Amino acid sequence: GAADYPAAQPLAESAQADVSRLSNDGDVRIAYMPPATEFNYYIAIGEGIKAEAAANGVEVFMLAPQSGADINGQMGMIQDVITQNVDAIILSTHDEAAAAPLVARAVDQGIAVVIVNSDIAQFPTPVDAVVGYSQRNGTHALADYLVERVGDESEKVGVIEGQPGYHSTERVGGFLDGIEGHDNFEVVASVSGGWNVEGGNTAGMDLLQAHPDITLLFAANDYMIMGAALAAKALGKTDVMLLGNDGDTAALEEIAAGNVTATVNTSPFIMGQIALQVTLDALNGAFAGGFVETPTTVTDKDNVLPVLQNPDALYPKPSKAY
Amino acid sequence: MRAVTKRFPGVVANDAVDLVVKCGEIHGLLGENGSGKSTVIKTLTGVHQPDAGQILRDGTPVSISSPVVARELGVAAVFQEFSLVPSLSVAENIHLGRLPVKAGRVDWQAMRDNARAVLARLRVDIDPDAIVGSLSVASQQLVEIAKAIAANASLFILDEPTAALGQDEIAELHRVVREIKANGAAVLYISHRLDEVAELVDCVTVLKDGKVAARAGETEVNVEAIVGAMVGNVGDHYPKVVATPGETALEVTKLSNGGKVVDVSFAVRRGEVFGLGGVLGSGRTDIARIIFGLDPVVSGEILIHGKKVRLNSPADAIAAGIAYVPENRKFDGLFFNFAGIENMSVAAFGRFTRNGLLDLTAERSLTRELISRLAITPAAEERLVGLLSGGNQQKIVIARWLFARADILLLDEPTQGIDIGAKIGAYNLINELAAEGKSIVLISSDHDELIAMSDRIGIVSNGRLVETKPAAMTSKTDLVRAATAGETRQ
Amino acid sequence: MKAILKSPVLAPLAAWLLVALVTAITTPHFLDAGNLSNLALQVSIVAVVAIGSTVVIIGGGIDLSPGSAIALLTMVFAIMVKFAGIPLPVAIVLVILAGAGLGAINGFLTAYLRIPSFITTVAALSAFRGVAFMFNNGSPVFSVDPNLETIFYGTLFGLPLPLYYLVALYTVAWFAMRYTRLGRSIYAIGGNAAAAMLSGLKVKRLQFLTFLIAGVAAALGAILMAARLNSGSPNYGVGLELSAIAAAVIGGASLVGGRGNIVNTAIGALTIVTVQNGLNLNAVPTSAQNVIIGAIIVIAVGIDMWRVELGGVIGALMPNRKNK
Amino acid sequence: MKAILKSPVLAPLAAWLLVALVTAITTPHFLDAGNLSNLALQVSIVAVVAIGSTVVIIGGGIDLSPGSAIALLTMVFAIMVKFAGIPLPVAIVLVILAGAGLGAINGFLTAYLRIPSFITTVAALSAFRGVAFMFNNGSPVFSVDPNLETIFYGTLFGLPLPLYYLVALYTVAWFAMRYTRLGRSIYAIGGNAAAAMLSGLKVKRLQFLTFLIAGVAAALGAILMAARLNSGSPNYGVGLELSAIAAAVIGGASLVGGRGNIVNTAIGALTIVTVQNGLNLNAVPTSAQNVIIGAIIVIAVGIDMWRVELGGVIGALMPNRKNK
Ligand SMILES: Nc1ncnc2c1ncn2[C@@H]1O[C@H](COP(=O)(O)OP(=O)(O)OP(=O)(O)O)[C@@H](O)[C@H]1O
Ligand SMILES: Nc1ncnc2c1ncn2[C@@H]1O[C@H](COP(=O)(O)OP(=O)(O)OP(=O)(O)O)[C@@H](O)[C@H]1O
Ligand SMILES: [Mg+2]
Ligand SMILES: [Mg+2]
Repeated sequence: GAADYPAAQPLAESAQADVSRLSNDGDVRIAYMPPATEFNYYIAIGEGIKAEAAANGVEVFMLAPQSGADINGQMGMIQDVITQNVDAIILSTHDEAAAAPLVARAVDQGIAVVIVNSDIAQFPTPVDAVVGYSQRNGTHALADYLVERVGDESEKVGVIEGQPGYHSTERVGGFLDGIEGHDNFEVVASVSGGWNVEGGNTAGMDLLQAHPDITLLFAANDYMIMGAALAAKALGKTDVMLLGNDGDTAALEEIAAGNVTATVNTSPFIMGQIALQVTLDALNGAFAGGFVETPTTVTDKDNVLPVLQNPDALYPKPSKAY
Repeated sequence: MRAVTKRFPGVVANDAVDLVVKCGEIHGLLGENGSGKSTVIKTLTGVHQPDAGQILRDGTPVSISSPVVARELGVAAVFQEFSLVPSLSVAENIHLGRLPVKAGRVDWQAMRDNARAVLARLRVDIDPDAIVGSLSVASQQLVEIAKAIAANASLFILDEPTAALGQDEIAELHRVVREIKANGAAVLYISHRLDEVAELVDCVTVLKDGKVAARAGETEVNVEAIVGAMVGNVGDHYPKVVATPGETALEVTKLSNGGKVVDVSFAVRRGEVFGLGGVLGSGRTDIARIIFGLDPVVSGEILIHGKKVRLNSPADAIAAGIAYVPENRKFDGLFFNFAGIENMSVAAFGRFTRNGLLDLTAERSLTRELISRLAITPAAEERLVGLLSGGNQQKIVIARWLFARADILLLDEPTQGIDIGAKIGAYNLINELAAEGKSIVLISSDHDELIAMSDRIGIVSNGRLVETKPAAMTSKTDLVRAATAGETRQ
Repeated sequence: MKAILKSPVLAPLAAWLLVALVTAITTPHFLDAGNLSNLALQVSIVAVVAIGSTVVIIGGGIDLSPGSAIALLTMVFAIMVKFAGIPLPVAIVLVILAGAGLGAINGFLTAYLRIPSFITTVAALSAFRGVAFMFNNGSPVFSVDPNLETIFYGTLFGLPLPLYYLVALYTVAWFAMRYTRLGRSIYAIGGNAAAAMLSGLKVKRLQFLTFLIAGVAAALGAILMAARLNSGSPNYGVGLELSAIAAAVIGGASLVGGRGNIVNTAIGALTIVTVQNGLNLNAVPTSAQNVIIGAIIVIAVGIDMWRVELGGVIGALMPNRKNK
Repeated sequence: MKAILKSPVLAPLAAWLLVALVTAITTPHFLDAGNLSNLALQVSIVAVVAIGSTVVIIGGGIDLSPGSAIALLTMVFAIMVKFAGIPLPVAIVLVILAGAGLGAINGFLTAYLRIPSFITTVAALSAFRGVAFMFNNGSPVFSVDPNLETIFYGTLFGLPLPLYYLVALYTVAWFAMRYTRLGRSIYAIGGNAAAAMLSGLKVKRLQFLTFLIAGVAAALGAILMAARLNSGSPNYGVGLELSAIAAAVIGGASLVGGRGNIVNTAIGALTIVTVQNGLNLNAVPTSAQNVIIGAIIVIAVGIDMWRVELGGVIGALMPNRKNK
């Protein structure tokens, strides 16, 4: 393939579909089906997929409900897409179990199914490939970075969770695992910010108000920490450390501007490129199945510039040249 | 108005109607229910646009494209359906659409003062700050009239202004209408109380089936002539038939509701029509409400066929064989989402339930009987009741209780707003019911009707039953005098 | 022509046929047998819930809570089956009872405490989902039971099972609204509550019952949802109440109360789902779908509003024998 | 006592004081100056939007679209300022006009095409957000303009700017509803549209205007939202319409129309936000918050419903001169 990706790790045997049943009929049409359009992250993955598809001359289209909560809507869309006999579905869902019967049907019909933005090696029904980063490892690395950076300084931590679910649990869990055993960290409160900027802003304001001694805020995604950053600034708390997860372009720019401290850059655009490449390789018989782990890096002011200086691997594009 | 025609889906409500109303004249517009009177009014006030014909004012054609234009042309109207906003105060309602503004602000004080002045002209005591929705129907009617008077119009239209009023209020209204006439304005007056009309108006135009049946001047202004023009010869207006009374069906003793009603006692026998008379607000409706289980009995007893009953809801009352025809059929009587059939059957599903299911065929044939017996328009079978005339609507509400086979009927202003023909129909119905051995409590503010149609009359004053007399020995003055006496005693 | 425009059943049907026709023309796979049973599956949940919404609307209320009730009930269902080991049939009965209980809360507040139903059910919209998040630490319960899926995805004589449920439930509901005292009484209280009370109907109890029925309908929807997704989640059913109300209203139910028709609600639901299906098959982005669906709701209701007048215009040209 | 219970202004105020008291007792930092201005900031957006909701409700309608309108308008605003380089003051004026335009769509469909406002605005709820997603490929626009933040976070004499906006807007709105013909006419059409029409009011135009006002209020809310988050996003404002309606209703506005009071709406909004703030300060999980807020809406409306009767009971004990 054109885009390089790390070697695949095997999936559990019951989770691996027989890739050899696939073939490339020369007129490839791929559906990209994220759980929602409301999360820009999935748009960024989609842009990566689109860019790579254009480079390879294949057709892709995106179909997703607006709201991530609309699982039922996504299932309807999967049904509708299966009806159309596409060649492959690049799928991300908030509810693997719900999708399982439909995924099984798609696989039966000879449609390649690649799960993207997931690290679940044990998908309930066989799929062709899983592409994504380890949620838990990402935020664990962020905690490691933090432990190293603050040394023995005592830190009061406020946590802004997403809506309860796999992503919030894994990310917060990875972070808490990482600071565990370091007694200078104390988690004073944990509230929900509902994954969005608005919720992050309110949560940040209330947290900093109720616990004026907080020195560090960790949010389970970049949007929430950006909202919290505005709250911190408004309250004059310029020395609170602010940590997120995702590597959203806007968050990277905030890091460059010094408004946010660090994030786990999971490079969604690149993840999308890899997902498409894996899909094509599978159709062409050049991919034998498995989990492809995509790279993550803890990004702060010191290493953010090179990322922003490579706008081709970002979506959305940075708002100015760096 | 010249050759004005107005059509509604399936109906020609006004068919080439000519009408001339002169300044300084009180012009009666009469006709049966559904003959198109209100439609004429609505055309003159810009609510409806005529399909054909012309409206002229002082000889020049005008186009009344909206109520705003009508108002600018000096037309003010009391509509048959209240045009009041229940959530606003009396003063604001009187000035609705013409709020006084001073220095860019609504002038609340001027509004109050002005409202007080207008109400004083009608000699009624209503607080301008009261919320209209909390007033009695009669008071609301007076506010509606005050609203039109306040507009100082040159054409003053009243569409059944007296339907909810008592004798005293009607007298005050007549006085004010004559004042208006004396000031040179034209008045167009609609009412189904023909005695009252005959007393007030200078000339009448009679409509029939949307057409002019008699022009102004063609009919003498007296009740007989008007009735003749409206419906032909009808004979006796109050065809009372005295039935042989049987044993006592309903008896109330020392009934009180903890409020207005105090120590009311009376008994009604089978086959008897017991009238409840009194001035507006004397509490007749309240007495009926207690008997129908709507308001609590605080002290006293209700006996049905000699047995003491506790009625905690209308359902209990209906089960005991009592029926109540409310004074406000629009809000308390009719289901506008139903056609006539469903409106008639709603209080007695048991009559057409077979094996636990509604038998719609039986429902249809049972109600069809009532439709022909009460001479209700056959359209009632299919049409939503909202599209039927007022008289037909009233008959449907009465028919509901015949359908339910109630044997004690509380009729609260049952002939309100229905035409003379329908009234006579209702009276015949009352006679028939009495003859069948049913007991009837008749509440009416039309004293002629009350005296003529009752066997005995109880006079209510301030919530007390002050006197009971045979109807034949009761005079109109008795009704009013007893009421006033009751007041002084308080 | 006039009859068609005025008939309560045919107008929504015509609207749906129009939508289906447009979809069939623009979409190659629309008339595939597979897609048609797909359509039946997709419509099933909203159509079942919409029975409850219609009953409440006819009774003069509104219910904004079924989406949240479904979230809560799928959680309860999934936990009962997966963690408490309760057998599927028993769990189904218990979920229906739980749904009736949720409906009873709305009904009690609305009918007996006289709080407007918009308020009680908005509060319930918030509260039921809140409670759903309290179970299982807010996490969805996945892979409940393999037999569960059969309830939704199973077929009988080649047709999807949900189609049978729909036919059965709609027949019962249509029959009940037309041929029972309860149904007729619900029309009456929605048309004029004061008059209904004066006609001896137990208005409060009837209004309470409409919400109870809506709760049961939501529970049936929850069972289908849990079966479809083989899971329970506090995130399920977001916005479902609006689709269900839209189905009722497209079918001619009036939010003023007293008017509405169960069968038309099914057609209303089908219209919404057909549009979505057509747009999905054409890969129209959700953003545009939202705009189109908004427009269709408005047009469908508009047609219903203007129908009488259109009929009137035509009626004026062709005098009708019936009206004398 | 009776007077307090019967007074339309004092009941919501008492309810709020009760809520604030409970919060102050349970929460150490509630009465901090910092938290009080925090409260002012938090209430500002919903309170501004609620002015529009109240006007629409008084006029007999309902507006479910402001949350989506805000999403769309923050996008429009952010794109104008950041990408089109339109100066901030000009952009603000344009956003207000755009808001009026969105309101005009709702108003046109409701007033002139006579589609029930619940339907038009549910459709708009779906459509406006759909359109919002069409801009900038559905991606939020961040870091719009550093000056933008000042609009929201700036202070004057030590008090947050939004407090001044609120006082100014509420004063104007209160005055307009009480002392202008427009305001009184809106009460009239909401109380009885037919009567208003017969009294020469231009009912359609007035109803149209209520939605236009709501659109402008949504635009002002969008400006505050964009300033608060220095960004525009198609995801903003989800559920805001329900909070705004709840604020109006807690403040005594009746969904039947014709009743409501602008000042009480502010108190209603404050009550909701105070509860949320208190719960957040006590780190109560969102799930429980949803339940509590649901309960508070029901109780607040309940108090308003029962107020008259409570007053009546007390009145029966203490006979009042006015009742003769
Ligand atoms: N808005 C309307 N739509 C359809 N038909 C109507 C409408 N208004 C009136 N009609 C019909 O027009 C005819 C005349 O009605 P109108 O109200 O003018 O009668 P009316 O003489 O005022 O009767 P009443 O004495 O009962 O008040 C009736 O058949 C009525 O059903
Ligand atoms: N729907 C109602 N609910 C509660 N009370 C009512 C209702 N309708 C009437 N009332 C009560 O009835 C009384 C009004 O009686 P009303 O003035 O009607 O006496 P009346 O002698 O029957 O006079 P009318 O000639 O108007 O029938 C008031 O005290 C009012 O409180
Ligand atoms: Mg009339
Ligand atoms: Mg009375």
